[in-house]
Amino acid sequence: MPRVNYAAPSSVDEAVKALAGASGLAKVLAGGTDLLVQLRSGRIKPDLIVDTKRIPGMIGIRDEGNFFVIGAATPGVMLSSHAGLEHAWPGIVEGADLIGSTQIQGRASLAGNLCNASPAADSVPAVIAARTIVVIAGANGRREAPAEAICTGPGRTSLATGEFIVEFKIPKPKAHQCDAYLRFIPRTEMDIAVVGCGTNVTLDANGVCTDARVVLGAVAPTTVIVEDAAKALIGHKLDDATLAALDKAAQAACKPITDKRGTIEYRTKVAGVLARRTAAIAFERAAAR
Amino acid sequence: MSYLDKAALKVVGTRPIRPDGVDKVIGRASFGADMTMPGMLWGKVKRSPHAHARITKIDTSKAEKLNGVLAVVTAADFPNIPNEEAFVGEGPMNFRDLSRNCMARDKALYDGHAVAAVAATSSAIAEEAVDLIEVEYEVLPHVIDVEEAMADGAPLLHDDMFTQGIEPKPEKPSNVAKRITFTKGDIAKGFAEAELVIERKYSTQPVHQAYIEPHACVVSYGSDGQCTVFSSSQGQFMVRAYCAKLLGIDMANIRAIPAEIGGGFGGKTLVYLEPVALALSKKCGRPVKLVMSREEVFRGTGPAAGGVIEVKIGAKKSGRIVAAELVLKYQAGAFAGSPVGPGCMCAFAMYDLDNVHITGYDVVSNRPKVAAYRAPGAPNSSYGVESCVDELARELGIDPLALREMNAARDGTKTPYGPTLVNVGYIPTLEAAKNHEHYKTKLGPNQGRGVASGFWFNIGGESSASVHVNEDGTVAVVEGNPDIGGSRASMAMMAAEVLGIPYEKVRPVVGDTASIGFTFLTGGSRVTFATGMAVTQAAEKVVEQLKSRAAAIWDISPEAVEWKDGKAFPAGSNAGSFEPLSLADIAVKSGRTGGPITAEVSINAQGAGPGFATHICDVEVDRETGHVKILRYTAVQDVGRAIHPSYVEGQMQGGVTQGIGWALNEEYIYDKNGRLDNPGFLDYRVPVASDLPMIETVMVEVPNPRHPFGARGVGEVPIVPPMAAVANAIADAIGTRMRDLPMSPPKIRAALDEQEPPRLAAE
Amino acid sequence: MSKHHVTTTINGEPAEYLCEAQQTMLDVLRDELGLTGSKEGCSSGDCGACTIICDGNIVCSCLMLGVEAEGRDITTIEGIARGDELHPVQQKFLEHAALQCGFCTPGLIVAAKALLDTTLNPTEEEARYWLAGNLCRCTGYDKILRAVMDAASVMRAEAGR
Amino acid sequence: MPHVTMTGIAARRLTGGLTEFDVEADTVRRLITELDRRYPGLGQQIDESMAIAIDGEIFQDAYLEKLRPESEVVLIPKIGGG
Repeated sequence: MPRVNYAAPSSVDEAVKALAGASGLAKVLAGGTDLLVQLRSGRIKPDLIVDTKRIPGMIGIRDEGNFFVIGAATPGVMLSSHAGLEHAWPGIVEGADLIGSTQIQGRASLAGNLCNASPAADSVPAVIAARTIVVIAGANGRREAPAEAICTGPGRTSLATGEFIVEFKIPKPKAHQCDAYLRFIPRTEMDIAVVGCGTNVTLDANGVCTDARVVLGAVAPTTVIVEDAAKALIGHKLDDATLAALDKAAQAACKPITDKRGTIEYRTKVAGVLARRTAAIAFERAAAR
Repeated sequence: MSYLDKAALKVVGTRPIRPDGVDKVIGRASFGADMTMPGMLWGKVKRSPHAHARITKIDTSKAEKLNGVLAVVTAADFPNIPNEEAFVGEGPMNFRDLSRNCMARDKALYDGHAVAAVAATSSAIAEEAVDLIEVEYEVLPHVIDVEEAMADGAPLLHDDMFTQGIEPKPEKPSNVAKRITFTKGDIAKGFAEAELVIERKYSTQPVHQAYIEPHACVVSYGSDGQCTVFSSSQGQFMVRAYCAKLLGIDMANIRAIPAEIGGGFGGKTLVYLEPVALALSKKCGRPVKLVMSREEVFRGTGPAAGGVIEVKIGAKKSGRIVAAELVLKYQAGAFAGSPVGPGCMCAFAMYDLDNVHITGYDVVSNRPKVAAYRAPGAPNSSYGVESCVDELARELGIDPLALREMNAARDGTKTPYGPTLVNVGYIPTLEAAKNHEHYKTKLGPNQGRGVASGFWFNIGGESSASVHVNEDGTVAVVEGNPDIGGSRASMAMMAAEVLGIPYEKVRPVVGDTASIGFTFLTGGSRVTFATGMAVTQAAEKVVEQLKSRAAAIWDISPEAVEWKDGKAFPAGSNAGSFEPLSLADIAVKSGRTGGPITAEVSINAQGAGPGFATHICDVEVDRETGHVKILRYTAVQDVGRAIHPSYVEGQMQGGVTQGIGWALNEEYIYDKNGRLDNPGFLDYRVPVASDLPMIETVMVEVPNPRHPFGARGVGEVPIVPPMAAVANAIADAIGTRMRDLPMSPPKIRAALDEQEPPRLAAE
Repeated sequence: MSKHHVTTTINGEPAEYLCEAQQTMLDVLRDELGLTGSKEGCSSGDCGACTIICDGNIVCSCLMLGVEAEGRDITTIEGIARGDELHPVQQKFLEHAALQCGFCTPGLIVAAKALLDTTLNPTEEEARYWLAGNLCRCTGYDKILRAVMDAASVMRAEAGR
Repeated sequence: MPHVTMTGIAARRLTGGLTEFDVEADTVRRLITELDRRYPGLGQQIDESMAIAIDGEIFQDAYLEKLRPESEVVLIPKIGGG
């Protein structure tokens, strides 16, 4: 096996330089829970691994006024133990918490989950549904992008060579705004989502939806923001007719494949089910604040 | 002697801590991959990426030239073994097939089939070298499904395979290795009398034993021809026998040392790596370690057979079954030898039937060669039969336990496979289930309850044990069975009971092939029964010696000495008046009374009593996703006598859980090229802790008179009922019968969609 | 490419080793340091047999590089007992017969110990989900859960004293 | 005289299809010897692949086992396990 080089830079600039100066394939190591599996199986053969965890700010959650700022390498366990974040966005925390086992939670990060670019990534739908901004560092300095702009297809991202995610800026919820995430798996743990759904809603004082984002995972090459599902919710309370319209919109947005984790037919049906169930939870949570 | 009076027992029936326990909770126990040898190399196996291909050329020259590579082997480095069958592992084994399974010769027969191996100074170099071995294949059409493999025109795996059991011998080769039949009574007459006939087809999938420890060994092949094999297996004597046969080595030149074994369930009753590692070691003169990755375990080892089960049952309206017919088509994998025989024999063994006809087919296809898995053969056929019996009970409106009781096998029942049952405890399991509080609880919406029963023969066989009294009065027990689930504890308990000393004074050891007499492997639920019998007899021989030594000390006749509570007493006042002598008192003087006190017993244990079980399962079905939650599970089993009840319960709970996995989610997924698409624990979905409730156990004790303590094998029958119990519970919950395993969420949702349009779905 | 020199703490003791970048922490523990109590069951993070504690969090040592241990605090199964006194989780595993083959046991004990470091009042359901990343094929988890819950009650009693 | 039944069909080709026999024998060894005398090759077949159930209890490789005149003897496939 060709040998790999390893660097653990202590600043963003150093990391950028290391990535830019690499001969051949350079991979960023945050939690490593996907990277090491790929390395071990021989699916990727990097020449350089850049461990970003020793860069200040890469691990941790900061409360910055209108945003929660989450370091890109922050492990899942820190998200679920952050009371402020969990209260604000239970759906985001639920999604992150569903990535793998407790052991995986000790390592796996939002950035890794996003950049692994699997359409089934559990943390991604709720992060996108909350209109999260991603901060990216690269040779040309920093830039910001909406979270949904990162993944462009299975295993592919919009990050340029040498770029990496530094942090996530998640807007704080407005009044009567909340979210939920559910996924379906055959067991109760340890599976990749057959379908995932993150739903983020804002209600008025009467419980009528004024804004919504419904994001499906594992039903297309990338996560899908289902505009028609949001339309089905906005202007309505969550009655049976609204749920039926939501279900229909969610199913209509699905362009899944049949693989070892699910069939086209099954994924499509379950997408509708999860859209309804997450909406019910998100409405209840939003109404309660 | 017999120790069937439970009230008189002091050690047997208690729950002491296992002797090897501390080593296993602090990480000190040495499993297959934990051993090293000086100068050891790392081996790696190259495997076929094709399901079926002729190997036209293997070029190892580039790999051999890589710095750090010391040996490369292919089939050319192994003797070409003739077609010869023997009973060494679990079931008849054809040595030619086994040799070719360890290393493909001429053809690769499944994705993952070993085609070459290397040994190098590091695992990284070995991996690199494997990639440098160039194999040219002529890819052949392949077949995965059992019925497709049986069809005319299916790709043939073996040109020389002609179906056995058909007269006259077929003229054309076939993938059907064997056809067997069992007949009792007159099936046509039976069905003519039936008032209701139910005929159904069911299917099961091959499943992996999924022991958490991958296969591993460390071996050395000395220049003097003497070999050491340290490996994780269900039997060191099995490893020795297979390595000797496959490589042409005298058994005396192989010392097989049993590592601690990280699970087997039947899957480690044959060899994969050991002969390959020995061939590598022979070639380079250095010790070699070979360890499988999880992917290799899935692609190259196991699984248990899956298959098709066609059941036809005829009954009177009273519920009395008057005719039963069964056709089994079992997957054997790439080489003949599915457990279709026991599948046939166990299928109706729970029932007292007059008219039965059973046909079984052993079918090869381009999958790994099947290995034994807990009650091999029985879970598949029982899933079909116990589902069909449940359908019958529902159709007739009879309680399923009552229907079973009406038709239950009992002492005097002549089984469909011939023998008349004696000393069996099936009906007590039905009664215990019926009377259990679980069976009476109410169920909520979308919840259902199912019951099912199961049978397994259990086996005895050859076992050796020795008992040595140490100078200080403690005792060593040496046995020949790897301890796969606490058997050291049972051995020590039985020895302590016979000797009348505390359990802690007895230390058991699992011997290597040079330090204890031949012992058949750990399998067939035989260890506590057969090896326990050997230990008991050896301990009894020691007691006889202790009595004669006490007699020598007292200078009286040995017949005048009694052994009680670990001490020698004069047998009555005529024998003389002496203070009792403890085992320790006698041990310290053993040199003066004739030398060390020790006994070894080797036996071929006969009369292993069969095991019956009845299970109750409650489920809840999510009608929108098809997800099944196991709400409650109770396993009732006739265990004969529980030597260490905790480990008996553990066998029941583990078997149930494996059965639940088989029922709900476990399956092999192949792509169109016949490559395994889920060779890992991510997508081969064994149950995890959060999937399950506590597994309740009820141990019914109908002692087996053949065993000194009344023990029966307990390890296998627990996996027999669960698939039907779960299926019957699902049918109760949703009103639809799932006849194909696994009963995974997509299948259940599809079944529900056929039933009625889903509520709230888009119109 | 030269090997990396790593200085770290393992089971409370200073440790130093050389490793290549692609070697996992599990490779380092087993092959370089002789700590074979952590087991390799899958090398993909799906079985939990290689579970260790790194800076207070349980991780799969097969999904961590050896070089990442620099300056960290690592606990393996070999460091769970306090000297010759077993941790309550270890003791309860023995008393409840919560192991059959014993191969998954080190990972389960490390994970369960970490759970009880977090809370002494887990519900059975919480414990089941916490341990869902530790596969056991022998026991059906029943006795494992009983052992963990019993260990929690022992530790609660100890803490209350 | 013990009555012997052979189930399964593996050995039927050796007996011309017969599956039931009365055999004068008081041990398993003598039973097998007599069957092999009648049907050459059947002895080896029994040794290699069959178990013997005597009055309901299954014996494997048990030459020494005693038979009673009224014993029910059934030759069945050998049994392994997992």
